[in-house]
Amino acid sequence: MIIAKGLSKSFIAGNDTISVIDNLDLTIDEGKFACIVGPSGCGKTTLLKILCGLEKQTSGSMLIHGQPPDPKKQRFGVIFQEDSLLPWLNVISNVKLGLELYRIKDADQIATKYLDMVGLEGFEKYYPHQISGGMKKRVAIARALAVDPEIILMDEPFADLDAQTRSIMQKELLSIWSKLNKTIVFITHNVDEAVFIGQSVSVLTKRPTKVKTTVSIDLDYPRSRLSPPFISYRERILGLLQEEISSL
Amino acid sequence: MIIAKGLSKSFIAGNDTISVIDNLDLTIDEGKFACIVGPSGCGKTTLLKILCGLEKQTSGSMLIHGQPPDPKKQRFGVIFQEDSLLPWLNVISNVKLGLELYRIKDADQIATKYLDMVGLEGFEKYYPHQISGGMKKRVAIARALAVDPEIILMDEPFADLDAQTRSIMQKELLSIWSKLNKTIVFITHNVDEAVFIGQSVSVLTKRPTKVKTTVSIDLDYPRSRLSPPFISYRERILGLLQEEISSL
Amino acid sequence: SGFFNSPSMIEVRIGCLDNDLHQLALHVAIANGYFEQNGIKIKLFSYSSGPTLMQSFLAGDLDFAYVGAPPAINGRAAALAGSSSNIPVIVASVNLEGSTLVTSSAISSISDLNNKVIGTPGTGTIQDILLSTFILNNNLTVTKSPALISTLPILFSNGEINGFIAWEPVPSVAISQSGAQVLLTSHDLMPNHQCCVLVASNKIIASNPAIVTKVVQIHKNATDYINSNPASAKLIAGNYTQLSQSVIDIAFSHVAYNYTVNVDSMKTFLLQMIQLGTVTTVNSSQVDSFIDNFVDTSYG
Amino acid sequence: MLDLDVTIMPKMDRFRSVLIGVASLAVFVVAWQAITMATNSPFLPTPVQVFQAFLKISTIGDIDGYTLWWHIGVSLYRVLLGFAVAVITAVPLGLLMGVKPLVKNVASPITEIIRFIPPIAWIPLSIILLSGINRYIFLLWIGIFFPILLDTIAGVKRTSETQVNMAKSFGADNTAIIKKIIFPSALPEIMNGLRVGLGVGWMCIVAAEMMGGEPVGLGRLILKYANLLQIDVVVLGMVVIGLIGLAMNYLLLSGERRLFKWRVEIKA
Amino acid sequence: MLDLDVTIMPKMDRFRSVLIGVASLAVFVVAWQAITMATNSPFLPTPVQVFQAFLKISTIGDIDGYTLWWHIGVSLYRVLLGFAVAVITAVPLGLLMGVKPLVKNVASPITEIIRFIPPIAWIPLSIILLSGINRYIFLLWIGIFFPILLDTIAGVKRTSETQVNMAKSFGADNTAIIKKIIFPSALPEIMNGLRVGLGVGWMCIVAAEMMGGEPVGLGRLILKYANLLQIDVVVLGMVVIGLIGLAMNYLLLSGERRLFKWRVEIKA
Ligand SMILES: Nc1ncnc2c1ncn2[C@@H]1O[C@H](COP(=O)(O)OP(=O)(O)OP(=O)(O)O)[C@@H](O)[C@H]1O
Ligand SMILES: Nc1ncnc2c1ncn2[C@@H]1O[C@H](COP(=O)(O)OP(=O)(O)OP(=O)(O)O)[C@@H](O)[C@H]1O
Ligand SMILES: [Mg+2]
Ligand SMILES: [Mg+2]
Repeated sequence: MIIAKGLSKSFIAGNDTISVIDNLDLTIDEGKFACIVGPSGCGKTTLLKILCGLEKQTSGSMLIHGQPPDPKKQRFGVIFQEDSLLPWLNVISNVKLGLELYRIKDADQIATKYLDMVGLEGFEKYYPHQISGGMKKRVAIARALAVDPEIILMDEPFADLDAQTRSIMQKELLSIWSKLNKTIVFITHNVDEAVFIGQSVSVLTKRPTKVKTTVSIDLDYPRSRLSPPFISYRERILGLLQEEISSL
Repeated sequence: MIIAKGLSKSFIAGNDTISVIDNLDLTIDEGKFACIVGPSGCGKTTLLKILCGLEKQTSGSMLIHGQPPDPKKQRFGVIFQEDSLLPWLNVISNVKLGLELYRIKDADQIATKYLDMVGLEGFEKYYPHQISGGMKKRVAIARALAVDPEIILMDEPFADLDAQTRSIMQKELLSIWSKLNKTIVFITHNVDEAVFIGQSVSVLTKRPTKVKTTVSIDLDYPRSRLSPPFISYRERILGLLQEEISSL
Repeated sequence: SGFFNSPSMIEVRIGCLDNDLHQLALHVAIANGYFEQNGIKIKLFSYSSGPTLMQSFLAGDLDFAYVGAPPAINGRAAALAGSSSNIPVIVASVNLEGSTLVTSSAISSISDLNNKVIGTPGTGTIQDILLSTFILNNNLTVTKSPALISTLPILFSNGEINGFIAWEPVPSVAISQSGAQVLLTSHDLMPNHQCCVLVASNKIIASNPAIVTKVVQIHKNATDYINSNPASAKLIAGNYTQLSQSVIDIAFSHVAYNYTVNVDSMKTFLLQMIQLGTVTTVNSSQVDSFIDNFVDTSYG
Repeated sequence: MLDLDVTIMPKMDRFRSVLIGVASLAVFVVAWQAITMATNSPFLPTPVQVFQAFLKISTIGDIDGYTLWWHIGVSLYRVLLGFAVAVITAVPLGLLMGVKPLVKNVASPITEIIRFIPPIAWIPLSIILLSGINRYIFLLWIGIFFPILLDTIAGVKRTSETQVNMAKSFGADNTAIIKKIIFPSALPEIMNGLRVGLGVGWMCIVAAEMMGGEPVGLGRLILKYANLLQIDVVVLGMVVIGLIGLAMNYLLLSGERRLFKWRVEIKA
Repeated sequence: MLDLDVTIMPKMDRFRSVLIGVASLAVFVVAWQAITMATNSPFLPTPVQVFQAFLKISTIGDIDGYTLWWHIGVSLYRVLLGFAVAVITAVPLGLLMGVKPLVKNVASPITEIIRFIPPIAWIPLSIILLSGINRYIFLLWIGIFFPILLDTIAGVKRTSETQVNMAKSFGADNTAIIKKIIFPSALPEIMNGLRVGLGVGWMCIVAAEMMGGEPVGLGRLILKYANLLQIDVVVLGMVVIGLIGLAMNYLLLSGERRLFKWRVEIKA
């Protein structure tokens, strides 16, 4: 159970203060697949960093099971927006990194298992520069999942994939989620993707951001992109988002 | 009129010879908006480089109005896949670059006109690092158009834009094309985009590549993404492409 | 001094060594205004070692130089072996003797030098040759430690070397600052040996012999001044070496200011240098003619 | 800037870091004074003695009557001349070596051996081969040339192929490509080479002036007083060389910052 | 690799470039022989004379009986000792200065002034303060320390914030972040600093050995024969220093290439 109450965050850049998040409220129940969409630069990544304790809010509260987030006490599986693989480690060592930091035994075995899960068996010894962007993202996903996190946080994980690969990855992620049954917070700017994958889609306002509306997507999995309710969810959320972009 | 006949291209990498294009035939009539789609890494960019004389074919012929391509004799407007702005020049100087290289007079005035056309009035003095990825692509488009090219070649120009901006840019490009009436060769891996924008869509095979099929899109502009013929064109081309990807 | 800068003044380029008490005559001549009085404006070049000075001389930078006999010999030998157009000619002596081997008090006899480390101001210097010959003649085992001249007193006071041989005033500095004792003077090693010489370039000799005569005369006058007015000469020495009169008093007792060249000792040096391998282009049968042609004291 | 524990505000931060720097220097000087007073060696001057030497040399002059400013001026003149010659030779050669593999193949075996021969080792040859100011210029050139050459080549190599292709697609010839793309693109590396080279040249001045001859120059000042065993002036010379080197580096660096605002990395 | 006119095939290319290099060196040596024979100066040895000097010094030994190999060995020993001390001091300080602004603020005013003082200028002080091998180590350390320090700091600064955040998101503490992220990420820059530092150290050996003391070392060999005006041995010493510098650089560079295969840029 993730509860943000009156959450605000501002940065000091030079002599200016930039308010990025302003009085944001958000609740995500355990085991849910929650999507967050919002205009570019609104503060999505900042929210995610607060969610896993990498940034501290300026005011308000962010609680996970009643505790402020701290990766030294709780386990997160974070998939960052940018490439976060270590280029000097091969694929399997990259996956083992989180396991080693948490001093989890049988790191090799666990890492192999999760690499298989994301379809990268056989690529253990490859270095990041030898695999494609999509494969890199899958390694990052395996690394995040391998530590058996309580909460998975994903920041536009499929942004740099082509449509075909993206659609395959979305399906794979859904099947992993249904197996593991973890809470997933999934940030994207792709409304189509959010409606396809999430149980709820929270639309953020432009910066300083807060939650504009949370739309609950009451469709069974697997969803069809051409079904009328899918299209109507999509149009509705696109419309909400458009209001934010055009008022920039 | 662009005519490729039996075009082949191979590269020597270390001790290996990689065949990238193999016996490719392609004809594009003057003034047409031709899209090219193909699996990632098949050889699309290589084809484009041959089209504007940056690479020489290994065998076969590529003729533009009966001449082998040579940017010193013909004028191309090339929009490269990667960011090709010069970071040390501001936006207007970047647009003027092509004009200066061709020693075209009134460079300032022309550059301003094309910057306005791509909606960047007011950003003349900005440096590339101060504008967003989408704006950079628009500067590159303005630079390419400013030299009044006979042929415009675009290599996945909208790949790094979010869906909303991408859709706006597609419409803008169509309106520029209808005004200028130039031949455009538009490379993309996004089938939706190709069907939305092109008069024809050539599907390339996997590497070594040739043209698998050229589908002529007989739909009036502006096109609706939700219309049944649009969806059926899309599904058909996606299917053709899928054959190539799954046989990789 | 702009007053003297009239076109009638002739400029000559003179090289000397940094901080060298042997070359006091030059500094006396400058301080007493001898050059100006003779219509000569001098441009002084200063070097930290004789070999560097000689390289510069042979390259044509200098008309005259105050320099030690061995670098001068080396320089002439090298110049004659090739086709260098700047050949040094000795026109006067600057001083005789003047090198001192100082040691710690633990070394009181020659045999005590065995298995000790003795500093020198570098390969090919007069002190290096004196010491090497002395070691050979006395069958001693001594490790020579070549170093920058200015560092010898420090190495000595640190106890890294047991003593050193150098030109004045450096040994006297060690005597007054670090309790060094004189073990041997030049006089003990080779009585009355030639030390520094005044050389002129063959070019200036050919083009302007009158100026050579004037410079040699100035040099002789300055040398006479030192010997007849030691007290004022010591003050001049104190000015350019920045040393106290007590150190200069010690140093003075080790140097003989004399403008007459000791040709025999030059021949001995050259022979020793050939034996030690520091001169390779002259053989022992050529020693006499080499030195006789080298020294020309007919000026002044 | 990477920083594991950002705890204070940027503005305060800047002020605080200057304060800490000044305090650190003060502690250093006080410690130096304490240690040298305690050892009381004639060869270890205290900062106060060095300051007195500064007053003396900068007003009255050294034993030959040349003031500190004269020494500084002459050394700067020599370094800047050597620097100018090095820039004029190294930048065009670097551009050529970067662009034409043939030139690189011909030149690099020779430059690669020569670049590891230190300037001091060239002193005997430079005395023999050259005279007057040319000798200084040569020795400084030897020190400055290689950093500039290597950085220019590196800059050329880092030119983006896409940018070159872009220019070619507008029909640019080789001259235009070098002028419009390669040179401006390599300029940050070239400027970096200039800065490093000037620093190296400044450090070579002691070696160059050691060969002797004319009695002025900071290197000569150090040697004169090292010969006189007056270490206070030696240390003064060292401090002056260090400070001027620092100042030149700072000037060029802030010039670079201004020139390359477009280069986001430089702020790192 | 950027190359305006790629006309030949990679394999041929490599062979050809070695051939051109060898030819270029040969032309250089022949030109040297021709010029020195024409000038016939005793101070400009021909390559043949230098080779004869090589034969003599490497078999019979120098004027004090030490062979070339002995000189090389002693110089290498000194440089490697100085290098080791510089690595041990510069890398940890650089990591600390990169990570902790406080350490940087305290240390940098002092390091920034000292780094522009050339090793030769330290000779008088090093003689006073140190003795024996420590003096050589100190002078070489002064030369080697700063390239390593600056490159280590630069390496730390270039660490990706995302990678650090990633480690933090797995609960990593500062020690783990330095060990797992910052150090490996800065390693290419550190290795680069080591290579540059070793090159600088090797070039400082002439300065270090000039202060004297022991009669062996390549720098001393050069000085001995410069004093004797036997320039053939001086040039021999220069060539040997140049070649060994080149070889050390090449060894470290190929080590880097092997170690950093993951780093695509290094191939540029
Ligand atoms: N450390 C920081 N210092 C100052 N400003 C910051 C900092 N981090 C983020 N910002 C600012 O906060 C705003 C939101 O940034 P954030 O990365 O959260 O956006 P986002 O919604 O993730 O955007 P995108 O869709 O482009 O990823 C931006 O305007 C950014 O400039
Ligand atoms: N200069 C080159 N040397 C060797 N191989 C090359 C070279 N240029 C391209 N290739 C190879 O040719 C193939 C096709 O490359 P190309 O860039 O044309 O693909 P693409 O279709 O544009 O791919 P993408 O969709 O990723 O942009 C790739 O396998 C690439 O490795
Ligand atoms: Mg973001
Ligand atoms: Mg491509």
